[in-house]
Amino acid sequence: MAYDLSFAKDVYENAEEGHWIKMCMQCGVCAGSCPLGPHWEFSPRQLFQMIRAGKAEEVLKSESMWMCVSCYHCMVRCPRGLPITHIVHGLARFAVEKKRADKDQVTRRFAKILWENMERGGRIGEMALTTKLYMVNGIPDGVKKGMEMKDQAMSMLKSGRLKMDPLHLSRIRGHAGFKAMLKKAREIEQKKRES
Amino acid sequence: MTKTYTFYPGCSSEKKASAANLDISVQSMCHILDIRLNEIKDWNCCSASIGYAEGGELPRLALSARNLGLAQKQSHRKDVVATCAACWLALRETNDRLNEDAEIKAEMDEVLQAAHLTYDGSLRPRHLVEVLIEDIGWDTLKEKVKKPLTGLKIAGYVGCQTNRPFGVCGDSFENPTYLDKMIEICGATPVAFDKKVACCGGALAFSELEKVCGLIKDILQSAKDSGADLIVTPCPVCQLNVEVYQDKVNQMFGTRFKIPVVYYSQLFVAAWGGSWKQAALHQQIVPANVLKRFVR
Amino acid sequence: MAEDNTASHTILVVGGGMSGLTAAVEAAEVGYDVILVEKNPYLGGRVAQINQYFPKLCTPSCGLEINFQRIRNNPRISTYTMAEVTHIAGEEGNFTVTVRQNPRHVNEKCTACGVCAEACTTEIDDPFNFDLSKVKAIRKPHMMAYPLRYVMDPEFAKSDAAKMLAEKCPVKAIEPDMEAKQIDIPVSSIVWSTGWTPFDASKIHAYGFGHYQNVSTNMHFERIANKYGPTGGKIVRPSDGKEVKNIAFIQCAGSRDHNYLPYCSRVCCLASMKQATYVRNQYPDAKVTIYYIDLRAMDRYEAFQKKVETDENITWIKSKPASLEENPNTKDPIVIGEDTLTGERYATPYDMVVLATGMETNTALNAKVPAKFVSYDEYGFIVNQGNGLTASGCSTAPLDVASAVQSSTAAALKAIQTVVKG
Amino acid sequence: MENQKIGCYICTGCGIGDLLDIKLLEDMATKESRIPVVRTHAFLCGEEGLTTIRHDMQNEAVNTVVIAACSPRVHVETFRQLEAPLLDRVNLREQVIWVQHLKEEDDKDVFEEDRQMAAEDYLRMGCAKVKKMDPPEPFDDPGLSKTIMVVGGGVSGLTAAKEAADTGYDVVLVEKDAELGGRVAQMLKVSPVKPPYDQLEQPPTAALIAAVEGHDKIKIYKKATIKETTGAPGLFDVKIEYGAGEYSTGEDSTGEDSTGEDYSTGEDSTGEDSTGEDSTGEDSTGENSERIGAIVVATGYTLYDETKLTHLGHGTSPDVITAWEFEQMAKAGNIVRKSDGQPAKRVAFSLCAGSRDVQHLEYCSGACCTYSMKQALYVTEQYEDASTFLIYQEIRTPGQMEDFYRKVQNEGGVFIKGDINKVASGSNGGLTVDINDKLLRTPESLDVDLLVLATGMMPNIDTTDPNQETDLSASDANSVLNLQYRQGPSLPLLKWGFPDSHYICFPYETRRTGIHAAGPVRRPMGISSSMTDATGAALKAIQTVESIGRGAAVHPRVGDLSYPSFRVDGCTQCKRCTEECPFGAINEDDKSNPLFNPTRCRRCGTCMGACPQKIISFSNYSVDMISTMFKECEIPEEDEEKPRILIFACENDAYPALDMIGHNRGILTPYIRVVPLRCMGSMNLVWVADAMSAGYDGVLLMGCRHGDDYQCHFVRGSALAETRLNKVAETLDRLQLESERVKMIEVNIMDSDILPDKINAFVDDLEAFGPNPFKEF
Repeated sequence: MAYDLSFAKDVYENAEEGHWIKMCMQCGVCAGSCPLGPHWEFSPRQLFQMIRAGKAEEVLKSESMWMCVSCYHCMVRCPRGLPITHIVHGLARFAVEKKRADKDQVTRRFAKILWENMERGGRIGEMALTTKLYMVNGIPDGVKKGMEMKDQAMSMLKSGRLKMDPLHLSRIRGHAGFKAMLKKAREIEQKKRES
Repeated sequence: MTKTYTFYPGCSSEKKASAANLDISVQSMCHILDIRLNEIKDWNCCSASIGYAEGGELPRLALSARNLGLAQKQSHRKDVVATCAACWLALRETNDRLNEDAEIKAEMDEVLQAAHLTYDGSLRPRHLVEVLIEDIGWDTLKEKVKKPLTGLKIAGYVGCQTNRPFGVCGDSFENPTYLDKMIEICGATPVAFDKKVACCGGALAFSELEKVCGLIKDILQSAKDSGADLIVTPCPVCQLNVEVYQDKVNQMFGTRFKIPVVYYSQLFVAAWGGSWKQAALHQQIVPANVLKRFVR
Repeated sequence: MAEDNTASHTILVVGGGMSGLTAAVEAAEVGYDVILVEKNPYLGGRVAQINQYFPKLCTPSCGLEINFQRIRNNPRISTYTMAEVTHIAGEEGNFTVTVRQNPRHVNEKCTACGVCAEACTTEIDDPFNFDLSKVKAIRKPHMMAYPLRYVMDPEFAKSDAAKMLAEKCPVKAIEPDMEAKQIDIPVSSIVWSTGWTPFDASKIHAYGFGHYQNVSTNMHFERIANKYGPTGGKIVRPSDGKEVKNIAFIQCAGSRDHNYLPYCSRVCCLASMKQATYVRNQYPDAKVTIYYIDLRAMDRYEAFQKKVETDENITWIKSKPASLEENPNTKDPIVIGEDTLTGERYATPYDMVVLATGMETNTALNAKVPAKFVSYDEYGFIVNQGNGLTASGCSTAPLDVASAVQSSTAAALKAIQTVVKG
Repeated sequence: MENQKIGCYICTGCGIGDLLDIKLLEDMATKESRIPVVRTHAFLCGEEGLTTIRHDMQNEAVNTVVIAACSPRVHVETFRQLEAPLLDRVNLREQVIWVQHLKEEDDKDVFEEDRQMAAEDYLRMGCAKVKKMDPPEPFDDPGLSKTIMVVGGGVSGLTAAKEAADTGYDVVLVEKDAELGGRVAQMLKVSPVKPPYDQLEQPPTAALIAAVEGHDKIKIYKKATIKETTGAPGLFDVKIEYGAGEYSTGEDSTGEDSTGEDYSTGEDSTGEDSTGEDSTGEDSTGENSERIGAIVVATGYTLYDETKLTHLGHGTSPDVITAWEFEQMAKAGNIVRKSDGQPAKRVAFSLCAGSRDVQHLEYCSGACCTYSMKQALYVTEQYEDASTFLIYQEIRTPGQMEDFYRKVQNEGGVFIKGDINKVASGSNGGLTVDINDKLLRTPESLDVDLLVLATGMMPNIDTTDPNQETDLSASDANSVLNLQYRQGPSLPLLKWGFPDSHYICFPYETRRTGIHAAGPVRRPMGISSSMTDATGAALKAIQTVESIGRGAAVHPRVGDLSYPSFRVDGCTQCKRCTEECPFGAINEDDKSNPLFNPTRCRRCGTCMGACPQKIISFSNYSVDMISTMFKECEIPEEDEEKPRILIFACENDAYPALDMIGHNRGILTPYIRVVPLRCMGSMNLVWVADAMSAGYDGVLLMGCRHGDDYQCHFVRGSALAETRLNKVAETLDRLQLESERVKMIEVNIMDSDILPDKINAFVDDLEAFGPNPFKEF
């Protein structure tokens, strides 16, 4: 049934800043402001109206929210004050939580690798991050990609802006607490979702 | 008198990381201005603008909350200064959310407890540029100039996250003026630069390089059209994307860009009479040779 | 009405625009004494600057002339132009209002003969034309100005040239040394109708007004389209004087926007439709595009929308444009956004773009009433409390002319009731 | 005027003295026009100049003042101070010296002669004019009433009644129903009216009813109908037939004239909200007559007939209901499906139901968007798990109502821009609404419990349901006021049944003096707007009775004490005056003689212009006066090749436009002689014949725009002049003259830039015809 509001209500309550979605007046400023606008299948405004219309699958499986470059243009221009950037981030996360986001979506994959890289040591290891990113489709593909980017990597290395640290072994001192903290945060979120 | 601030450098400003040139030039700049930056001990990554997808809301906010908690524990100072746009944004956003949303605050108390930390929301995350403008003042920044960069045409590229959603010193989101003013102070000429606040693609350079190169190309083209010898920016992501991918852009679009991209801090150090190394200009990938005639 | 020596029976009307004029003449024509205070050197306010009213496409001067006749012929109305209320003391039925009479540098002897303006060689930006043209430093405020008396620019008044001009006046009407005066006026009740100011479009940085030469505002456009305006009524663009054959109007420039004015300014949709007719009547081949969120041609004005919609050269795009850019070579403004009815992104160049800026009430800007007499909403509009001071017109809400007249006629009765109560 | 002594004062300031031969003007006034006191002054509008005139008024018994100086639009206030019994102005500045400038190709002597001739002619006309004037004597009648009658006891009428009474006026309130309060009293709540504009409020009617019913200045007739309204403002006699209602104040005069008829058995005036109450109880009905000064018509609105909205599913299912039905449902606290009584938690609202639709109501009703939003909140208030959908074309929440829009969104209201394609009963007992969703760009199917049609407002211009009546002229038979006017019993209407006239600048003006419409009958509007509107209408009614009390005209010739008199013995019963008066001021007796009602009159002179027998005159404005004026002018001989064109200019628009040519130092041909008229409607064809006979080569009429978007301040004046002019060809034929010698043009007040060319074009046309052959005679 169209305009079944159960999906909308789920989003309002459980996606980050999701409750703002009901305030959209469909003016189109967000879409017009987006640097990658033409690459979005559905603009933020469209996503919001689709959420209201109950189009859960189309929204969650959409690649659209993964196009966000976090430039915040839409957010500062939105005449209704919607924190659109955060809402779009929230929708991406929501799609992950609902297990609808495509695991192979490039940005989603990157986000996962980055998070893991970060969580492992508390800070980003840039070389490990890049390497992992290249290797995600297997080593041959990774080598190919790496070759394509070797000029960039070499110049970074040469200028002293890339550390030879492919294994990313360093840890922050309070790493245990750091891990415990993230675990706790995830627990609380999980609990909230279940309630 | 020395001004001291708690400092959150962020991952890219680590030694031999991608914005090492930012960090070195910032340190040189602060030295000249008698600013002391006390790095938060054992800080962690903020997960930048891509942490949302895997981390989710609370874990992501927890990253910055931990940094704030550490800062509060380690110092009585209220100001926490960041040099990276994403770091600053994450700190400020987290701080605002904790202050505005009682539910998140309560949850965060519980979360931080797991790391044996507390945070009461009372710190003030600031961008270093704000410190320069508000605490040091334009007059002092100008007084320091020893080698005015006369004749140099510079595109002031403010980018996104230094500018939005919070903005520096209340400056416009669409047409901020502080960077042009900095260029002017250094004796150079700011050019009319259409892409002043355009996006470089940010973190999506890692996942959507082709799309992002399109954005970078527009930025470079606009700088070139405006006659700029040099691009200056406050943001490590902007600097990285626009500088490092120039070859890629040239390859993709058949262009022949070779425009140096430096940080405002590098510019200041150069104009204030600092050395090539102090300004970390040796760490450029597109060499900033146009600055050579001004810097020893 | 019975005379009473202890208290004034006078009604003070603050603001001589359409609202204040209406309140003043309506109250006076019932038989009450009215003092009308206006800050400009002429009456008529904003509507005096408007080229045509929607939906009749008739000139505001037509109705203003009738109202001026009503004032000229009515001994009960005293008018102070170039005057502002600086203080209100007392209470309902017994106010003392302090009025600052700013110097006009031309006294009431002026016959509007024009000798001074002819002799004057100094020109200033013409505020009546929003500084889009020059005018003599001593001048008739505008062609249809009432009262018909010249005014001298206060800066110019300090010059030697001003003193020379004073000598030239055959009736000794020019007084460069004229100073501001304070006048205390006892009144029984007050009508506050200080009107509105066009929202400052330069605050909307994404639209580049003040930055891009060919981006104008709706109020500026009223002057541009006016035969006696800066371009003699020829609709040409500022950068190069080129005829405007392809123009866009952007609605809600500042209005319905939490960054600027969260409320809807009510008249801008109709004003843009009207301005579209200015362009279309002047250039039969011109194209017009109107970008809007919702078209708000309220009640009977809907017929005007329907009429304008029949023009095939007018395109309507439901979209709030995200930003404007400028082609550096042609100086064409480029409107960027998403058409919400097709989902398509556009970046369309025009000869000229007009921003439909909204109304900011002057009670939020420079005509604040002390809070003990009124309350305000969050936008600075007055919420009437019924204590002898009644706000009307755009001091209460963004209103069209007819609604402002309605509001001000009502306010006149509330003011009279205070006098009647004694 | 008896004992008239004229003083003529020629100002030599502003260049008049430098450019004109003042001595010649003085001589002309003294010798030719025989003005006993003729003086010049260099600065007549200055204190000294005024003193000169005052001195003559005191010592020389001057009682008629002719000021030959600047335009009559200038220094009005200055010369008003003289308080001269008669005063007139001769416009030597704006229309002579400021519009005649020596050009290179001109012969200086000829130029100066022409200019001097123009000045002399204007002075001649001024002197001739005042001789034909008498000071007006204001109309008075011992029976004048200042009582205000308010028709309609809804929120508008209640407000008008209360506000007028609070200002100290007696009020008679007439309500057709047994209860006051109208529709608003039957509402559960009303939309926000105060900051922060997000809270529904109690209807204002309860407090208003209490105030009105307890007011010692208000007399209330309920279940009442107006049988007849005779007379005129200040002197209306209104026969009110009332049902089972008592009036709250005043001595009891009920019962005596009881006709025994019960109003409620008659036709309900709106058809919509008949209470159906049986009122044949012990209350007696009766008829009363009230002397009324002015009337506020606040008869409200009728909702558009929902049965015509089958395209929106009306009739498909009992669950497609009107907003009004929904209001009653909500008021009863029971929002359910009408079909099966199940809770209605999913409710869709169809905005603009039948509005903004050429097939139905063309206009927007202005208030339905906020009204539907309010109703959406009813659903949310009753059910925690409510879903509300507002299907719209444009959301119209002007001003601070934008806050309310946000409020409703925040409460979960879903706004869908789209068209309803089909409504069908759903499988589960509800409705399926097929929508063309314009923002999703897909057809969508919406399952709801109720579909609420927000139907628009139609003005209650008469006592029948406007839905049943398509021919507005037929409404006369069912008039609310039953005016005993020769032009019919109802208010003339502008468009779509709204009875106003100048709805931008002067929205309260109607074409019946002293009768003002308020609330949705005047313009579709919401509640708070109606209350403001009613307050304004109360003021206008009060203003009418006060003006009439002074014998003065109301808008637009405010304060004018003159009014026409009719020399009935010359009347040929042609009925033109009674038909043409834009304000219906003139009735007819049974022999078709005009019966003039001074207090209905706006003093435009349209009757005077209409009358072929010249029997209608004002003391200070008459056919004879104008004829005499232009006949005074010197018409040059044919061989002088100096044509003369007579211009009749509307004094409100064309005349100021001509003045502006002077202010801008434009150029006008010296061959024109301008005579201002109160309104083109007062233009009498006799003048055209007279002008031709007098040797004028052409006559140009400058009137206001007429037609749908007319600008004539007397509504019909310029249109009537145009009609009359069509007949002039006949007159001219009789004189064997080209009918093109007389022409009417539309001039608006800002036309000073194009007016010289228009005049010159006319002069050129005339040249082609050659001089008027009548010059010979």
